[in-house]
Amino acid sequence: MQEKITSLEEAIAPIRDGDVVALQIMATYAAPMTLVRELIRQKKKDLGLVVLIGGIAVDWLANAGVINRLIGAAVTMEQFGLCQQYRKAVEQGRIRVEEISESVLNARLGAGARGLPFLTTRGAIGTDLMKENSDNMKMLDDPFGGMPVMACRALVPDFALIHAHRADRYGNIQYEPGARWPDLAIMPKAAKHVVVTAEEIVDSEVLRRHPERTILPGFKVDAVVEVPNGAHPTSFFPNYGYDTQFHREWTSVSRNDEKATEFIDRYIRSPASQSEYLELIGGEERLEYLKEWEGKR
Amino acid sequence: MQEKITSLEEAIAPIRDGDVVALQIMATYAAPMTLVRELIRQKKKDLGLVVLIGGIAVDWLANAGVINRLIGAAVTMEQFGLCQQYRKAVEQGRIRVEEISESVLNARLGAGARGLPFLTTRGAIGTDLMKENSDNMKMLDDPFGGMPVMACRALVPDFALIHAHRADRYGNIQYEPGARWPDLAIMPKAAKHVVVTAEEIVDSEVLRRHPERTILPGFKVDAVVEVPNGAHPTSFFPNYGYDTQFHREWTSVSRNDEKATEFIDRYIRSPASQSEYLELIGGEERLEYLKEWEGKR
Amino acid sequence: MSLNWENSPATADYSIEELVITVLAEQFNNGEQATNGMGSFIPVAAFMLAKKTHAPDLIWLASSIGLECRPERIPASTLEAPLWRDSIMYLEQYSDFWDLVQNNWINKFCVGAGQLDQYGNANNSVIGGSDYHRPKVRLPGTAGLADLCSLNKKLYYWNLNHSPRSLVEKVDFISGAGYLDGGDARERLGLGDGPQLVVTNLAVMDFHPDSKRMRLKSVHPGSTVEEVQQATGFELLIPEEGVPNTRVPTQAQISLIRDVIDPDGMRNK
Amino acid sequence: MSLNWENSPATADYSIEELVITVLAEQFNNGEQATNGMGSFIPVAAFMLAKKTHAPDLIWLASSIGLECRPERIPASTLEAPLWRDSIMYLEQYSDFWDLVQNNWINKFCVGAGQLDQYGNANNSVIGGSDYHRPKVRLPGTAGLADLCSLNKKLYYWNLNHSPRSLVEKVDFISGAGYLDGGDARERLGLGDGPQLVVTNLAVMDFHPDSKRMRLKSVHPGSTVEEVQQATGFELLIPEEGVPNTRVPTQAQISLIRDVIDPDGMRNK
Repeated sequence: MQEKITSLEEAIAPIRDGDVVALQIMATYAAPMTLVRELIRQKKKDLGLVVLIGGIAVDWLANAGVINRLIGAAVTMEQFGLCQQYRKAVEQGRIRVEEISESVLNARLGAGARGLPFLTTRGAIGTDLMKENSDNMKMLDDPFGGMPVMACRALVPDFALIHAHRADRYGNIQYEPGARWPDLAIMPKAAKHVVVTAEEIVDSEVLRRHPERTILPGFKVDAVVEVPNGAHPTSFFPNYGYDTQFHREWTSVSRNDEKATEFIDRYIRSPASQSEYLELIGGEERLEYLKEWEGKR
Repeated sequence: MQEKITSLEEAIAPIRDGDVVALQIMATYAAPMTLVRELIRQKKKDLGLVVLIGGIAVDWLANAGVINRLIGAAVTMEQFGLCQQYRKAVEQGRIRVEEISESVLNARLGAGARGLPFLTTRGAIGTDLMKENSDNMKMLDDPFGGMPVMACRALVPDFALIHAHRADRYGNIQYEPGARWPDLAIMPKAAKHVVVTAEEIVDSEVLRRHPERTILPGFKVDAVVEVPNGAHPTSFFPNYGYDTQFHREWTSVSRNDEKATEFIDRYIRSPASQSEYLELIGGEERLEYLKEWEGKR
Repeated sequence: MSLNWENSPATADYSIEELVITVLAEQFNNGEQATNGMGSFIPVAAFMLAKKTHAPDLIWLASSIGLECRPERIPASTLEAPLWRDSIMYLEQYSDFWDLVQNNWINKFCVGAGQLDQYGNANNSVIGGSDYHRPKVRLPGTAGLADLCSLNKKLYYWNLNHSPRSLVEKVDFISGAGYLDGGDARERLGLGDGPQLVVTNLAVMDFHPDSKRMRLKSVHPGSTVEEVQQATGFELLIPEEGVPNTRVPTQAQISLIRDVIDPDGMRNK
Repeated sequence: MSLNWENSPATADYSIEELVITVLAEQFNNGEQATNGMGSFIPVAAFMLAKKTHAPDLIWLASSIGLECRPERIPASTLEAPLWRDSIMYLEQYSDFWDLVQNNWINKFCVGAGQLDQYGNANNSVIGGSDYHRPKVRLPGTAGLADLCSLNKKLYYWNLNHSPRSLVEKVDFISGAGYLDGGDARERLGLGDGPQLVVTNLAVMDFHPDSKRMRLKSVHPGSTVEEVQQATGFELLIPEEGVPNTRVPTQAQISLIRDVIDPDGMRNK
């Protein structure tokens, strides 16, 4: 079998400026944050970012000038508030937003995943989203005489970036039972290339114990990197919760461009590795604390 | 919460002659066979049957005159051969077949489940299935200028019949990890009413231990009946395998109308209950044997 | 749970958030299926309160994931696993959730909006600016609001900042379809149900059955019809028969909210 | 597994089923993803043989469910759990499988058909009779064949009953699209790839690259070109340069089939 294990540098290197990159993330939930930092470290630019509900990652990418367009349903850090760097970039015209609703994004990525030119929804009908996205959303009559539907054009990202609980060296990817948001289910299937970080690389025999937990077959995955705590500061259940303190540290500076850039220099550009990053954010003690998330059973 | 537990008789009684009934079944795999027998016992007639891959159940329903049309992708008992009673009924014009392929059936039921007038596929294009089903399969241009697709009209069965590993009394339904064929995933969501047999009724707390194994919420289910071995003679992994001997007993008579009817009198019309049926097919000894299916781990 | 909520007396000791929660809670009943979005501490509190009082058999789907969950209390996020603790089912999102939602098996949605207009159209996208791509304020975005608004849901809005800026004559951008231009405009697009109620820090509004214009239903104790009208960016319909005061919470409701449902005070965040 | 299959000598001790299995096995290679349908003991044996000899890195999806499964031997059914034992992934059918198939991540399919015609169109639906609804013979039905035939797959057919009734000029019903009327008919509908090979008890056929008519590729030892033509319901293309004999199995292949892969002889059922 083809080996898929590589380094962070090599996993992200093939992404070219201008590419469309789909990112697993739901506000403060389960994002491949180490890959996001690597995008910044490698000074990618002019990327189009696809998110369902983008969080802190979008703010960082906006500050660092990595993205110039966003296709998604929302960008917010939920209880930590709006993404101010992103918001400012949009208001200043540095990021162009193609806002679509969740069912439209699901239909667009679903069509991309299935090799169909479009899929349909009855969501978002009557909204102004349709006017602003007429290239990708069109009303279509039912050939059987029923209600018209909205056709949503297939979206095929160049890359999807994913974080998972475990993988084997051939790129088979497993995810623990729990909430599975559509970004996880559909983005990697729609994308041409898939880059995965996993909390641990295990022997394939471990995966075979729970084949129903495997969410992507190795042949659909380009690169796998073992990155413990690779979703920090977002949550990654059941392993760890989101980092409240770290989110607050960001929001305390995120309205100020200079301070925001200092933050990114400190936490993203300076550490030479994931372990240096983890030391910076508080090391073993902090990581242990995050394992004891609220309501853990 | 509304209680959904009832008897076999009451669960099946609401099905009216002429209704469209979707049946979970894949050749010899996981069918709600006790419900199938109850359809025969209650002398339902003129039902339209929806199956992905129908097996012995279709043969029985054909012999008993319960169904007069079938919407499905195939009918076969795989290594036990063709369903001869069904085949004869079709050849004699007693059952009308609307044959569609798997991706078309998935699209039709998927549209029914989602409340959309149609869904699309690129499967089956160029086949004669399209000619024979032009009411439900139409080529549709891509409004974005890509390849045309086939629109498949929504199918909303009146009832779906399902067998599951466990349920609570409120109709929440669980299924163990393993193969999940599309009949299970999509038929009950598309149907107006859902009747479920379960190997066991458990306290809701048991379901809460593995919420990812719940496949249907109680509010989508009309009736639940506890029926241990309710899939016999089909397989129901990991609980038990299919009954080879019993399938062979059927195929040894199924080309002969009279003998086939005798078989159905003996095994379906005579036993007054599931436990009488289980005694007839060999009782505890036989059931224990079936638990030790080939390749069990 | 054993509080005698049914005969509990009204209390004057409540916050505006608590009043809004009790008004919303009354909208959700046994035998219904309702869900909330993210950043939804108020709706989550309302669902939890409803289940602990008049509607123990309300089916609450937490944040589109966790069916009949039982969080010990409202956690610090409404889009994270602690909320859907002890669920009886996780709805797989891509098919399970969107199937059940589109086919209207889940039929009530409680949500907030940056702007609402006189026909209940909602805006969570952009405010002001020269055009859509150069807005004055970029809001979070529609998320699932655009979908749920068009998918025949009964919609319950809350707004803790009743002002001419949040309740406007016409939203800058329709991210969620209300009654559009009013009358039968929504119906003509084949969209069922729609906005039912708007509960703010000052008042409760519903919509006129024919014109679909927003109508004052009750004013909270301490507010007047005139104050509410002044704080609203368009002319509210005022029923001729007069506008009653909003029913205030009972002692039992307040105790449940403060001691059981939300001891950490997430409703005030 | 440790058999020296690469240098194993040919053997005359083989059955027709075993020959068909070895010919099919050669079609599947490292780095490819292939699947089978139900009632598919011959394809399953071919995949298992390929993986144990020249193609250990062939990715075999058993019956559209079990990825990289490791059954100890061929079980009594190819549509039941014993086949997909030890899988590394169960493909959820409604989305995972059909997504990966439609988007051509799974690109080879080995299957049988009741009838095949000169352009590789397949019939598993109805034979003869007055019309489609009163057939002389009702076959099982298309199952997933209609889909996989139209979804840009490379198709490998087997047929253990080479006769004018199973290899016909024109199928009574197209349940799986081959090259339709030949030439560019398939391409014009936007359908990629298509039938590659037909392996029967008498011979191996492929398709002419331009006309798409079925062409004799090799005849099995003991058969002649004339016999094959007589057993075929239409005129086969015969290459001018002559038709070689089909390569016979090696001792190592036969040992693997008989002793390891299929000791229960499911291939003969």
